[in-house]
Amino acid sequence: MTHLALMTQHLDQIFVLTSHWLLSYLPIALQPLCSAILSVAAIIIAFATLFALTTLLERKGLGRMQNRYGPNRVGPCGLFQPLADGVKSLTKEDIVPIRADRAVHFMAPVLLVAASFMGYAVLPIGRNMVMVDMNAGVLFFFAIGSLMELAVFMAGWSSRSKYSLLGAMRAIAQMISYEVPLVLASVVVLMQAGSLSTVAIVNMQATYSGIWPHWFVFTPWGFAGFALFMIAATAESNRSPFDLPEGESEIIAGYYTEYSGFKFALFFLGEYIGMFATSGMAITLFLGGWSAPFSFLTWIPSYFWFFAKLLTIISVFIWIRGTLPRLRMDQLMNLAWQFMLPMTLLNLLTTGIWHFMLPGFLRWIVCSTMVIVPCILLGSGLKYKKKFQIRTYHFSQ
Amino acid sequence: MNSLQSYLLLSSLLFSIGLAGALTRRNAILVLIGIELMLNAANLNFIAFWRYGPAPEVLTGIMFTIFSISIAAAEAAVGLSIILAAYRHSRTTDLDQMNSLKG
Amino acid sequence: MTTSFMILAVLTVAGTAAAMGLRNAVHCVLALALGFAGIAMLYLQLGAQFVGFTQILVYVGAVAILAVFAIMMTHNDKSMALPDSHSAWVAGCIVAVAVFAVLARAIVSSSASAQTQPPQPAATVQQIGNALMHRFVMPLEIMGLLLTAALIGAVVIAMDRREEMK
Amino acid sequence: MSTATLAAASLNLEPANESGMDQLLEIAMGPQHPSTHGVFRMNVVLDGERVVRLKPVFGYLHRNHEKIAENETYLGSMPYTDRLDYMCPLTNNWAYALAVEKLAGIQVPERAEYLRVITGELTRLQNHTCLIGFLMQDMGASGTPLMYAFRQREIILDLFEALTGARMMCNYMRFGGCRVDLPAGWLDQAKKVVAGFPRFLDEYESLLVSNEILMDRTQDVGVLSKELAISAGISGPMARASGVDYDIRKVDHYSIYDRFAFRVPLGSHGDVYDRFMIRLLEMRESVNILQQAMRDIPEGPIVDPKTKIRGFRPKPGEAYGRIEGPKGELGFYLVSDGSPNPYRYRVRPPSLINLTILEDLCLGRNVADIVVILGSIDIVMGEVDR
Amino acid sequence: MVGEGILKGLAETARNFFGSYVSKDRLTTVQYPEQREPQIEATRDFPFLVYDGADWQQGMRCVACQICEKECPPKCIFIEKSKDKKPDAFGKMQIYPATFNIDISVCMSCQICVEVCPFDAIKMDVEYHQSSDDRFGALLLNKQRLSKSNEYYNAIHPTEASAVDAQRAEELAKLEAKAKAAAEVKAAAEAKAAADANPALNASPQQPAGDPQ
Repeated sequence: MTHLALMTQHLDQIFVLTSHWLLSYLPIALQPLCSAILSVAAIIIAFATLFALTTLLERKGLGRMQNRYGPNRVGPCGLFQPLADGVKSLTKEDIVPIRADRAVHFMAPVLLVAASFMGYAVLPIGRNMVMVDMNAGVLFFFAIGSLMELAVFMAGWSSRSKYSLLGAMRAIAQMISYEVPLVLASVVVLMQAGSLSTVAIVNMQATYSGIWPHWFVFTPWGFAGFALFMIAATAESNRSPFDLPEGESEIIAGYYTEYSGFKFALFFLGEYIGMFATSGMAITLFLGGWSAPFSFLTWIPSYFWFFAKLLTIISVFIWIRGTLPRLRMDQLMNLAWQFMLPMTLLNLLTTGIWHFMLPGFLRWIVCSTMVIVPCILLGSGLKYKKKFQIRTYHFSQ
Repeated sequence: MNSLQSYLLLSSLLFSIGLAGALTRRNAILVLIGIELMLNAANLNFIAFWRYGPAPEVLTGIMFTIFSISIAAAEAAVGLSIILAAYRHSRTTDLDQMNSLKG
Repeated sequence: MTTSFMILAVLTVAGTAAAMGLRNAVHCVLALALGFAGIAMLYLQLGAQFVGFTQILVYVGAVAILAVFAIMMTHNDKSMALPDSHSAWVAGCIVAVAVFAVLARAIVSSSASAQTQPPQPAATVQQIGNALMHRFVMPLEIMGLLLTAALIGAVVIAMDRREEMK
Repeated sequence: MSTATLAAASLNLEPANESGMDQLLEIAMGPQHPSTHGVFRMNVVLDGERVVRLKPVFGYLHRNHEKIAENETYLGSMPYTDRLDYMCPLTNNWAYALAVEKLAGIQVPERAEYLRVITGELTRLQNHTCLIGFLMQDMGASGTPLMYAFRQREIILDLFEALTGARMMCNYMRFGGCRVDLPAGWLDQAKKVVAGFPRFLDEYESLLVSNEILMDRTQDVGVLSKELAISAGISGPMARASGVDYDIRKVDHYSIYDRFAFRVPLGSHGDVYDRFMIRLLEMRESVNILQQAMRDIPEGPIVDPKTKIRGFRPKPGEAYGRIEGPKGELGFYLVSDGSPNPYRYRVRPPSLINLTILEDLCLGRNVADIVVILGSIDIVMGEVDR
Repeated sequence: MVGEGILKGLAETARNFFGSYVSKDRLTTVQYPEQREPQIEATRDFPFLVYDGADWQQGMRCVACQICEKECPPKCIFIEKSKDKKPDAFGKMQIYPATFNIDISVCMSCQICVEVCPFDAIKMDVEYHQSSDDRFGALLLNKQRLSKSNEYYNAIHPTEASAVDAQRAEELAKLEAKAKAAAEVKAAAEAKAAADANPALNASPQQPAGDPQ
């Protein structure tokens, strides 16, 4: 039994142990540097692979939703399709518009990818598997996220194309507007956890009463926070139905209209990596990070749970993308300022009340009411204000 | 190890650059940016003094910087909106051309 | 002076100097973002993690973007094609250099500034939070008020008058 | 001077310092643009994202259809009509055949009329499903509704292929009837398709109709008033969405539409949502007509034996034949001088006429609304440019 | 309730997603080169020339009447008449096309040529693999490439072809009967001539069934 426990523990820590083992061959002075390089390489490889898999998954999933097969020609079940896409984008001609600001045009995709990868520094992917346990980890994450806006602006502005500029303006307006609810939605967790460190937040959730974990999503404010966070995250990562910055039927491809070849692929990569990072943050904050959903499943390695949760969230993203039409700019802004912001603020209040009420049934009822009732009221209020409804039609004769 | 001196020198250099920008640029936005830069230089000073000061555990320098950053953000927002309002009136952000008090 | 400090210092100075010197206003703001990021990293080097990240969040994420927006909105042929020589250009530079000379002289001659780094003080987010909520609660509240006022003020000032009249 | 100021100057808009900080941006949406439904260009002048002026530019697909037809025998232009509105070839065939039959005074046998109604209504079904799919595509629904529409359309196109030999370029109608009779088993197959269609419509409706985003995007967008619709000569589902009770099937009593019980849905707002809903409801009515027609179809000849294929020369005169096409009133005007070629051949394309009010619908709206409004007009460039 | 419609839509796509693994109706894609849709009998794409028997030159039904050339709306058929004559399926001496070209890059598959042909000589093919990198050579089909046997025609359009065959057989039978009658008449005449010892001119066979128009 103890043998088995040891084995599962080793399996859980396999990457940590391997890294230690590798580093033990190096001189002490080089160890911190090599450790950092190793972690960065591991993260880049893991998430770049996930990116490749996700593009395939997305295309296949969308295909199935639309009654098609999706890519199934390159390799078994189309598994090598991302590889083929990569080769294609690498061999394509790199076109830079003649009036473009070449330096900025070149730097934009690089900055986007760099910024989107930097967020992973604070994401605990498994037990003891975090690059830097920063004291202000969550703040770091959001600070890095704001760099992406700059990259988007650089791309849109430097292309000297009207569509690019329109797309960049849309993107920045959208990202700034949704950063507010995104941060405010995550503040509730910080209030409850009393820490900005991602590791501390996950550790707090990785405890169990009975078989149930103490994930923050299983509280009224946590659930509301999670829902709001995910909506804001969808908007932050420019995913459908908030994909206005690259709404192809309106403004071609938005801020990366004038990109081609590998730079285009970099934008694609950066966007997906950013989406994974935001989803990873949602998992860390609300879904217990790497912790298992039931106490009897803790023997499964922690990183498995992290990626399982990540893939689940990605699938939901794909599902939503396959279903919903795009919002319009003013509707997007209205949603951010008239629904998301009041709801997040209210959620803050709810969390405070939850914190100061005694544990028990009453706390649940009060807090749930505080979240659900305003949500419904606000929703129907908006609906009423907009006056949209399902109409009935009459027939002549 | 770095000395306090090096940080202070850097900060004074940044302050001078900001000052030079604020004095020479004609675009109102860039002047505002120069002023922001001067504020940043001051912030760097605060942090450096906090770090090398006698009582870092009191966090006064950090607090000062945090408040100063918030004020700078507010300043930037109001300043830029004033520039926008002025631009709408006079169709320029060139400070040399905004020479009339007539509103 | 360590190499990392040198690198950061050069980065910051280069960024800010470019921000003040380049002709294209958008380039200026992009260079400025670089300078702000450099300053943020200097904060990190000094052990002020929270302030460093706040610096990035506020200056790179908000102020730079705001400035860029303002430039885009005021973008027209007149203001973009500013002549780079200015009547007071030389004078401004001379004043700035003079200020730097005075400051540098003061810093170098001061005995207080020569001290080397004491051991790393702890400035965790928790401590900052406690300080904000206890000792600095009054300034914090005032700051909140100020930010609200600035928000409303900015909206009111920037609002299009034509929209108002409708 | 920048393009924006040039545009402002050329359009004689309000002077720059009055328009505040907003600058005008002129963009050419199309001819290479993902959502212009073919090679169509809209020169849009934008104030921010608001449309200040919109100028449709077309003619990229012009191929001289009318002049070609005047140098072609009457039968020879029949395959060309397939290519007008390539989404619905059979109704084009029908309108042209109707015009020639009027010109030459040809009677159409009973069974052929039924065949025409069946194929025509099937065409309407596939046109409307696709249109709604395209509309959703323009709204950014990543193709899902479009794929469902195409899945359904494919079944109908298979029916067309089994009957006429081609999926899209059917060339099926002949003066005085139809070219071939139904192949064995076709009617059963068609009955099955039509019986399955309401289920598809239910699915489609549950995917779309009550979707809040869709309602928000389409309701009160691109409102076409009843007066404007009438004075601009708008026809088809677009006019009916604005509340104009005008369905040529009911007005002209052409063919055998009098024998079928069907209703004409009317909208009250005239916005994009109404246009979309009217088409959905029309499909249900078409299913009704189809079921009745397939039940009642008699045996008999399919073509008037008196009409000749070769050497067809109608007496001098003129005729205008029109039908209720899926997109609106589709009419052909023919003048004969007794020769084998028409002296004058003119098409009244619903797409073109419905397109004329594009600017009125788009002014003051967003870029995002333009594509939705254009999508809801339902144009096919083959017909607009001819 | 806000969000209801969105949830309904999500349920719909989920149903389609899982349905595509179960139901054939929901996954209608045909994996083209490996799978093919069954050939629909009425399908048509480009015209071809039918010949009877084994030799395409000998059995060519086309008599170069040029009706199709005249009636073709996009004018994609080019015919040159032959100088000499050859016997057709009914044994009658006919001219034949010395050149018969169809430019299928112009052809719009309207099948008007088929409708107007009085000799059932031109029919619609179903061969759609016509792509080529030679734009001018490969898409201009000459007489040889256009010629396909009657068996092929029977294979691709069985219903239509058997009707045509029946009609032709009927005509042939009629013709044979006529020829027989003529032969009898001729024999009688010859007998008479022999009796009269008078040389008779060789009577030409009757015009075959003729233009159906």
